[in-house]
Amino acid sequence: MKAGVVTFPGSNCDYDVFNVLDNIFDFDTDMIWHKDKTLDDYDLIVLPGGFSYGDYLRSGAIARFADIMEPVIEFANNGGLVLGICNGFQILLESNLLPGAMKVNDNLKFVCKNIKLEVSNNLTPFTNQYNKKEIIDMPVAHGEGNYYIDQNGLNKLKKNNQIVLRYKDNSENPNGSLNNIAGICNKEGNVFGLMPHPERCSEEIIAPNNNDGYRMFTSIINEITNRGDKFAR
Amino acid sequence: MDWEVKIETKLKDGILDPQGKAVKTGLESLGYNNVKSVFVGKYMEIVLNDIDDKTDAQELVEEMCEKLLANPVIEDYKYELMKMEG
Amino acid sequence: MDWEVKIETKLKDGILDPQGKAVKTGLESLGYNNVKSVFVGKYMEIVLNDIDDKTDAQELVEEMCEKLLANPVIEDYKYELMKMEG
Amino acid sequence: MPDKPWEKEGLTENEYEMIIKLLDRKPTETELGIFGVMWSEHCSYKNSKLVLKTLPTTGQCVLQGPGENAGIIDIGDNDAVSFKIESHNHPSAVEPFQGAATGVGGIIRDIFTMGARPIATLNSLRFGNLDNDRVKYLFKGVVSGISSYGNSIGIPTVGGEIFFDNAYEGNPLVNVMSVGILDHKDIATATASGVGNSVMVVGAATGRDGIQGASFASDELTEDSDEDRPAVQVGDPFMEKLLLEASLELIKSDSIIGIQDMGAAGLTSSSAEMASRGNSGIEIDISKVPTREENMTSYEIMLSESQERMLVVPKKGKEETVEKIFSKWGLHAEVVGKVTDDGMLRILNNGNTVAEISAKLLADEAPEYKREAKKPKYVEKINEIKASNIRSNDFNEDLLNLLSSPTIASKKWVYEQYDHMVMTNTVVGPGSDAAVVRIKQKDKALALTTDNNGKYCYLDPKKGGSIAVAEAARNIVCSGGKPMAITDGLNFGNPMDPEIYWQFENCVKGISKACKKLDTPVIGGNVSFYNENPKGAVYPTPIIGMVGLLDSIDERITMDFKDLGDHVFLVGETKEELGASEYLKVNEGKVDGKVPDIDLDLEQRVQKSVYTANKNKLIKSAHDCSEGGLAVALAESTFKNNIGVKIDVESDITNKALLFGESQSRIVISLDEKNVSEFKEIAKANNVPIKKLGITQKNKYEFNNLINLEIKELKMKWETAIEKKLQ
Ligand SMILES: Nc1ncnc2c1ncn2[C@@H]1O[C@H](COP(=O)(O)OP(=O)(O)O)[C@@H](O)[C@H]1O
Ligand SMILES: [Mg+2]
Repeated sequence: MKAGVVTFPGSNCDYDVFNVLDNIFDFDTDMIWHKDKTLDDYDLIVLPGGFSYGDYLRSGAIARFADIMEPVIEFANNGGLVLGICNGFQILLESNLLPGAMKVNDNLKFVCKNIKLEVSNNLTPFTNQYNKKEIIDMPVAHGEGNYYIDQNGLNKLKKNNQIVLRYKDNSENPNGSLNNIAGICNKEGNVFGLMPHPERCSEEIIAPNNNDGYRMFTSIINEITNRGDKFAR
Repeated sequence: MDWEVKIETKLKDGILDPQGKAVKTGLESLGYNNVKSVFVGKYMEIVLNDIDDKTDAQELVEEMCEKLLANPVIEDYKYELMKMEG
Repeated sequence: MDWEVKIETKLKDGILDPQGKAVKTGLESLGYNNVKSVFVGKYMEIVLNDIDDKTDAQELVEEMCEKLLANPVIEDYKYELMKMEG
Repeated sequence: MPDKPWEKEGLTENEYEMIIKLLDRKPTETELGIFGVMWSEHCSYKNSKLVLKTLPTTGQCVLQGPGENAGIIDIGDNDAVSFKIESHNHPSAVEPFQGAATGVGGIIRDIFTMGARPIATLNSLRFGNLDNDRVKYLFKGVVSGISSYGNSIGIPTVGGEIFFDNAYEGNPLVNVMSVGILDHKDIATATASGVGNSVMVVGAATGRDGIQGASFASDELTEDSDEDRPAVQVGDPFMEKLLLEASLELIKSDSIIGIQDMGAAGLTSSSAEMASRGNSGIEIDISKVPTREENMTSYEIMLSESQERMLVVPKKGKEETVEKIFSKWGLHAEVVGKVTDDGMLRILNNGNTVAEISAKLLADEAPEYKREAKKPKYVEKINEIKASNIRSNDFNEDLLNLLSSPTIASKKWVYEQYDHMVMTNTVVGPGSDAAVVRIKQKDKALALTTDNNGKYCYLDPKKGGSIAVAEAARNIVCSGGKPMAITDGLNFGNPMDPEIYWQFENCVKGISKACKKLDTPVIGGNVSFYNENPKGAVYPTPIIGMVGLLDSIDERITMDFKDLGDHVFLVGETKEELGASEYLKVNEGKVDGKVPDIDLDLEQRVQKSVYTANKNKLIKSAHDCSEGGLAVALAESTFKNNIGVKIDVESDITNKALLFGESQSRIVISLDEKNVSEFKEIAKANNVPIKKLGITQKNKYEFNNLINLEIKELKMKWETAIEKKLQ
């Protein structure tokens, strides 16, 4: 299986994801430079965490215009699997691959800690190895994770079952996001963005007794296997 | 001709503004009790080179705001355009 | 009487403005090549309750800016004060 | 020129004459400015060099000692570790957010200019009393400055320490330690050689930032320090992230001779230092330096402290490689001059010479002063502190108060704002004795810590210096590591004050003594003088940053009790020592008394036995006793896993000293019953006193009949104390 991790200027979790895909799982993984104008055949594209372009204007606002984003958007529109983690999620929002927008955290503070999430939709390519409503643990590390969408946008998300991950409850919500939203997918389910960092809880050594990140990647592998050739790029 | 543009962006009405909230509490804790509301947004000053026509300049600014400077999903923007001397 | 205050803060001249720099690069990468300079600061809208006298309001605003709204060490601020109707 | 031209540049009349003699003419204004910063304390160490020379800087693990941007140690298999600590106290006092942020940026640059990839930072902070509003403002500002820069550049902040004491009011201490790893073959140095080779400025454009920042850092803070506005610099972590990647790519490309970051005194010191190290000269035409602002003077360009810049000397013909790599990352790389053979730092402006000074003169031949040292009066006035001098109604209450005093309380509020997980190497993060970071694809790991107790150093600088080193090493051992080497951040008041200089000399003596005994050489560090405010000097605060090595990541160990029914032992000895204790400060508001004794032989044996016991997989937890003594150490071990403890121990000292005294060389361990005898043998073999304290149990913290509390309650107080103070 072939995965690509995009490096934008200021990405800083790119090698963390690479490490998991390439060393923990046996994805044949490339680092993709933001200036590339084309994409090879990939089974998975990851937009990693970090501070693309310093996130000085709005997180993800400038990265969204990087050369690589055109082929990524095309890849997504053709059904390719796109995973946006943290800053990657913000980039997916800015580039309208996912609906809504990110505001600065409620308490204006950057927050880095483990939090509890509820798997609200376990039928996506990214969550099929969890149980519905299962409570899982994942680290967050962000200053702008306060998800917002207007009322009828929210209704659509609910109707189409696009809310994939929620913070377990208000007390676990680290940023004040609407409806405790932590991760959403597009209508088709092939584009997924989340604030928590699955790559930070996929190895026993740095996340003892926590395979909740690991299972996000096995979900993806499972999906890719099932797709087989059905999925024409 | 050169133009100076002043742009203000701000969250749309009805969208909770965490920064505004924090500033308001901050002011209250300093004993300023007649603060009714606070909104915090961004302020930008941009200088544009050689554009002859004002409407061209306006179009350009609006395009830049829609595309990059403001996030239409949650932000409104206002701008002011001034011809620069010399 | 109620007052509406609009405040703009901006880094003092000569102080590095990474935000402005990033936005400028962003605009250039979008092909806007006649952007000469970009500065990014904060924009605030504040409503003040029952202050009868304009100079009182002004003093209050300046005090708030010095103390909290702007960082006098590195930022300058400008403000506009408008009486609000009924 | 004004009639006393030297004053504006912070030089003395003697130094001015010396310059005239050495130049054998009067310096131009620009030249004098250059001498002003290069001979400032911050750049020249003129008041500290002679004392620093007494520090032990060699050892078989040392690949690079003091003198470069950062030191380097060998950790086997051609792997090496580079680390250094640096202070940013004065900038942080004026503008806490940017001051702290640029402090982080500066020390990270020192590490990657050595060719190392930074993998962790730690920060050691000192503030006044948290009840004071200005202190709250400084505290919040510094923490968010560190978090903003460190998080953005993507290097985890894995540890550090924070003390609160009135002595630091108005003059906080912000010391940041950065640690990087590299391959022996990638070690870079900051030398300029090869006549005719180009000299390039890379990274950010030059503005008027922090002109005279160096001399600013060598001045006391006065009420009108708020006027030092131009000295405030704004950091750009995004730019530095690009600079970091580009520089490491460049160094690996094997196309450079030398690289040096531009810190204090920017272009001037970096070019003078590089030339001097390479026994060459450098000629720079400042009209070629990319600037951010219009019509800057040569003086300004030479002395600007704009952040995120480097000076590079490429190998012959490799200029394009440099440009290519840097433009890939969207960064400047301009040839601004060349290496010469005349040993001169020659500065041209559009071809006209504006300054011409021997590089050695600037970099190495600054005057070195041995200042007068005098034992302070207060030292004579230190009282003996007996248990009866400390009021106490109830030991439960005492423990709760200690745990909620900001210095001891949990620093969660702080480190949850730091990304301590990015890079996915953090195996043991903030809140432990030492952080443990893995090295991917290798079995070994690093243990990292910073330590200092300013109260000890104030009351007894020599002991305090030794204890700081001993405690750092103890923390490394309590995490499963072998202490390797240190970097020292020396923070003191005005060295012209004989009593301050006495503190300085004695702290360094104490550090040297402990480093020799524990075989942890000093591979680099920093000196920050003039840490004073109108109320006086800060406590002498030599912060020790130590790196330890774990042969295998599986040898890591934490402070937390692991299982019910485990045996809890104290390694080391508790004496009737309540002087200088946090207990005394919390209950009596006093900083007084005899500092606990430190027997470095015993210290070494205690550490050896715990290290060995852990190697033999005998122990489940280890935690050193420091501020707050045994009672606090035990409490801290119960929190993470909610495992309580029942202590039943006899002793012939007072209960107060037993619970809260701060006797040194003590480590609390827990282990399974079946390992007790083997552990005892190890202790015996090392001739180390040990004492069984009790057994771990559910939920409750019981200490003889003195303390009986729910750990829930203890933990709540401990975890929320700082947040409460800030509301
Ligand atoms: N307290 C100290 N102990 C050992 N070495 C020191 C100490 N202070 C400074 N040094 C060494 O002196 C050299 C210059 O330090 P410094 O001026 O802080 O570097 P920078 O240019 O990064 O500020 C460095 O090699 C540093 O390690
Ligand atoms: Mg340096």
